[in-house]
Amino acid sequence: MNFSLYDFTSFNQWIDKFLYDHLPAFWAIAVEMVIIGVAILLFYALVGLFLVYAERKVCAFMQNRVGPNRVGPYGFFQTIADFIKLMLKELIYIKNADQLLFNLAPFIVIIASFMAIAAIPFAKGLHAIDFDIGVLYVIAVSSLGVVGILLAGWSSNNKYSLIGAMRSGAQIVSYELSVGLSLVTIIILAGTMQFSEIVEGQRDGWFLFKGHIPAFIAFIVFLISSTAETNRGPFDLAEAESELTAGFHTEYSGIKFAFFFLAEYMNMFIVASIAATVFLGGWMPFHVGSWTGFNHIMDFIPPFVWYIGKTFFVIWVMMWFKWTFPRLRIDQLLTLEWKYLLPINLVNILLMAFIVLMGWHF
Amino acid sequence: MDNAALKERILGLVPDAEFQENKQFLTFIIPPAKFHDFAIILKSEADLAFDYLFCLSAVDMVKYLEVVYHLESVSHKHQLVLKVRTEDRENGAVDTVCDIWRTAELHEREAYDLMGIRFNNHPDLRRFFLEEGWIGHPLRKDYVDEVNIVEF
Amino acid sequence: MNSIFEYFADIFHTVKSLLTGMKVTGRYFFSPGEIVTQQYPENRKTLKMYDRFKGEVIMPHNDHNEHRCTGCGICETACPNGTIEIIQARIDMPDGKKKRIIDKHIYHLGMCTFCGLCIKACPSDALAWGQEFEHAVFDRSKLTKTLNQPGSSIIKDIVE
Amino acid sequence: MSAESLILFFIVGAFLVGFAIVFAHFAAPNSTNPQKAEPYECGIPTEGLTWLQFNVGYYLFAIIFLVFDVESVFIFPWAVVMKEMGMTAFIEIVIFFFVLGLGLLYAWKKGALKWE
Amino acid sequence: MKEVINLPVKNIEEEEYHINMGPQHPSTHGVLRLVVSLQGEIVKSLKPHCGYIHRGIEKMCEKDTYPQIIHLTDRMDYLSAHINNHAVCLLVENALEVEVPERVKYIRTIIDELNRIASHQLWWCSFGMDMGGLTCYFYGLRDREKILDIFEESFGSRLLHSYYTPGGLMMDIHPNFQANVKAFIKYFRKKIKDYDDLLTGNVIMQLRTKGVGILSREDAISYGVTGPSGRASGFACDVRKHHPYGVYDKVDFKEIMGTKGDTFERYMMRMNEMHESMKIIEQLIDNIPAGDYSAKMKAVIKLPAGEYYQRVEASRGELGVYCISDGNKTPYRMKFRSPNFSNLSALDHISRGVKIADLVAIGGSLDYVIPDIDR
Repeated sequence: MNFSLYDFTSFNQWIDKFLYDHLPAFWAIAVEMVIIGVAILLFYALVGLFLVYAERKVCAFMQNRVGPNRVGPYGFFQTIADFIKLMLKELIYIKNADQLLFNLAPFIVIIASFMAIAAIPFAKGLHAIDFDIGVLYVIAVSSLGVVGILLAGWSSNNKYSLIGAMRSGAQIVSYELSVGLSLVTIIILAGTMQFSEIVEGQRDGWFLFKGHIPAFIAFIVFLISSTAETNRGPFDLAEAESELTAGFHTEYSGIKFAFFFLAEYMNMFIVASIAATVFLGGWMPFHVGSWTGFNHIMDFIPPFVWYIGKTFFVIWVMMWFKWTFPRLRIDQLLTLEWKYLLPINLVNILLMAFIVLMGWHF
Repeated sequence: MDNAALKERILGLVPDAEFQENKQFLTFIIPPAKFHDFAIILKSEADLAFDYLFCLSAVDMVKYLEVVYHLESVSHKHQLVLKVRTEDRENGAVDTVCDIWRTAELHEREAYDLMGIRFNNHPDLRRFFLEEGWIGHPLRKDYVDEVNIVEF
Repeated sequence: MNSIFEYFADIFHTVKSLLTGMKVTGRYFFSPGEIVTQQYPENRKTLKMYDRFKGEVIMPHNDHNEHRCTGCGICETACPNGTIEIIQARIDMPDGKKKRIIDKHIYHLGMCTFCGLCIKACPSDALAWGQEFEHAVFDRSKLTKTLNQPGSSIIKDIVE
Repeated sequence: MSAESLILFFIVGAFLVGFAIVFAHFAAPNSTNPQKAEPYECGIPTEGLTWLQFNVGYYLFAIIFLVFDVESVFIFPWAVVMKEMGMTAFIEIVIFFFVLGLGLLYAWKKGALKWE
Repeated sequence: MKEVINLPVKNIEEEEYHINMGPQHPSTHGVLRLVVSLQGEIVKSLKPHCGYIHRGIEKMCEKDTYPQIIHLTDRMDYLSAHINNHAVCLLVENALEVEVPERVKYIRTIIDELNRIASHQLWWCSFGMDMGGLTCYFYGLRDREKILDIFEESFGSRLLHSYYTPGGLMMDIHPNFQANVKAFIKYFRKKIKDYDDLLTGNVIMQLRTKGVGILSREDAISYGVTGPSGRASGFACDVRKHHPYGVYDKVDFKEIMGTKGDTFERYMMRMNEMHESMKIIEQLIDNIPAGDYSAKMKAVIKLPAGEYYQRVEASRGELGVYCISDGNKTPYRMKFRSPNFSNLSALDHISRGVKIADLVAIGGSLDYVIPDIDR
């Protein structure tokens, strides 16, 4: 098998070498940083805008509508128009709000999502930082975003927001655990927490298939609990528009509101990326055992496309959840976690450990 | 119990109830002082069992204000209309029945709000539709509001 | 033991009911033929209202700019909201008598509740429902319309 | 890139938010209206204090969460080496989970997993 | 930093946390204001504040003639406009002892039932939305459009029809009416399965509604909670069965009854009523007798002096019209006993001790329409 065609490692090294050859060391690092910064920023903005558009279209089709179709072809520039509108909207300062925390909250949610993106491998050699504790790092950082929501709800001096913040507190104490434990199941199988090695370990088959039933259960648990982590779908209790008008971001206006919105979509992208990377083989193409011809064709599709395809598939499933199910109640949210997901997870880990022990996995 | 028997029964309970001719319902005018005790009997007696108050209306008959109670028994299916009159337009009061039929609570608040009939012992007698401090009671015949009521 | 069985039965039923729901939305997602949205301003040309559609009250005029309104004012009394105002004029008939005819039939669209009592009440069938429904204007005074066209007259065969 | 460059992501994120807010601050219209600064409560002025002690029903969950979150710190390193250590690791985790599961079962039976 | 940081320390039990739900709130379906006292997430009590869209319909009726009153009743419970019209028409007809043609009775019954289905469809979609499932809203509205199209073709309007007049109808039904109604029933029988799959069978929805907001039979009668909400508690209050009007005495239909009186039961009542309404329409649609579409009425309708009361089954419960006439062409006093008004009075009772999310679900299951309360 030959991945060199789409390997970014050599490209990276070439840029690195080029900069160090022509510039003093400090400036080389600086330029490199700027390049990466701009690239990340662009990527972030593009993904955010596209996801908002995608969600509108997906929910429209599920609801027998056409969705946005006025700005640009098929309404493609609708989110850009909305973004410009939100940029030009007045920022309202709320009386008696805790101004420091009120303004800090959008920073936290956005920064948390940026930090999480840093560890995600988009293609071979195309990741910013390849931690050896990648999985743990992403879990840690992505749960920071909820702190932003908690702060936003608390600082607004609004009763709806406060209840929303309380609910997001309940969510923190529940679903973080399940996200971690369901990933542990795969870590047992992979024997590493480094994302690049996890992907590499799926060269001969995705972990979803390699790990039999426990991997599949872990995938389902991960999907459910990460949907809850991102405050989406049936778990959008902190927002709960029919109960709390807009929950934690009731008082946010203009661009500050937009950042909460953006962060929600980016968090969705991040958890979908993790699901794609850990369970669905990341940027690895889809291979079927001995079908050499088929596998060759699959190899010609660039890894980045594979990665994006898998990620968007997971995102689509999460959107599907959101636009199908009614919202849970707060006590049911906790019951689901503590009485169902957590025990299942624990048993699942044992099962996976047993399978690994016996060598029954592929 | 058919209407004739019911009439006898009620006149037996409240002899000074005034019978009023009406094609549709058996109608009585009850003196306000005896009304509350009578209402309790109406609900509690097994052969009467008027447990469903399906309408409570306040009427301004200019000379007096009137509260009309439409009652039905869910088990016996018989219906009854009671009327209670208060001559005093400003301070006239009728005993509340919201301790007997819970639905009366909001209906009485509405009657107080729009017709100005007070109800004794009502737990929360405030205006219901109009804001606090509204002057007058709009459903009365002598109510004038040159701003909001437009005559064509 | 029984409760453990129930526990797993619960999980099974949950998953089943959730999948049933997802089947519905999933099916619609993949069947764009079921989309019911109408593209409103674009379909103006093909958009046809039903014959009986109550858009506004109009007074039909024939080719000779003649209508059927005698100015009797029954519609004015029939209207519950004071939507219609009739302004009458007196003209001298050839035989020397004075006759009242309609000068202006004023219709306040902004007050109309489309109950249709004026049309039902009209003894000479002078009023009818119009099909126009795009009534939005920036100035409220534009909603006050005069239904009889300028210079119009009554059709000869209408007798009071 | 090394882990230190995480600071770059931090800066880029902060820059994005900061820049946009500053931009909006200058580009957006600004009208002062005391009504606008009121907290939103369906159009009615809010009654009483907003920040007061709040009876949340999940403090017991929070305690159990703490327990499990600390335990999961032990599980992660175990998971990494599980494949290499084999049987020893498996027996260890069975015992570990047994204790953990007993704790959960105890909380469950005690009714700690109920809201209120 | 600020004084607000120094939180006043009080006993938590004493702490009253008031929150306004409404008038500008997504779940009150209109401009109803509920002042909710909370303890954490739990509702301790609530007080309804009404009157945001009070228009004084009862006062306006006192200066309107009887045919003119019809257009005001449209605007009370706008979702069952035809049924409200029906109440006033029946009141006038019974007072004058006018015999209405059979054709009119059939048409009125069919249209009432269609209106009931349309109303329940809108209830279903807004209930789904209250539960957080936004997709329900679009499915419900999509199917409701079909009924509104039928209405529009026959009477020219989609929501506020003023189609009934004392003595008959404004105009005859459209020639396509019967075919369209039959097509709709065929279509809707298929689509209502989606409703069940999407929401009724959904485990989240069932967990959230079963055993929540229980209203006992005694309380339902005492509070005067009628319609599907009352029948869910076992209160047999279907006016169509107990005091038949129209041709309800000639058709075969069940009075849907529940026993538990919780939110889920109230939900199921309406779902089953839609099936029952379709059954009624199917029995009648092919048998509409030929004849006049209106009885001969005098140009000016004057009721003989006296008191009249008329009850009909609106889609949310029993609608009563109480009219005192002094022999003039306008009523002396007109009182509407609107179903939502009584249903609202039970809200405080049944929502004590539930959570905020349940309150929204209970409100959705009681299905209040605010203009009907405010009148």
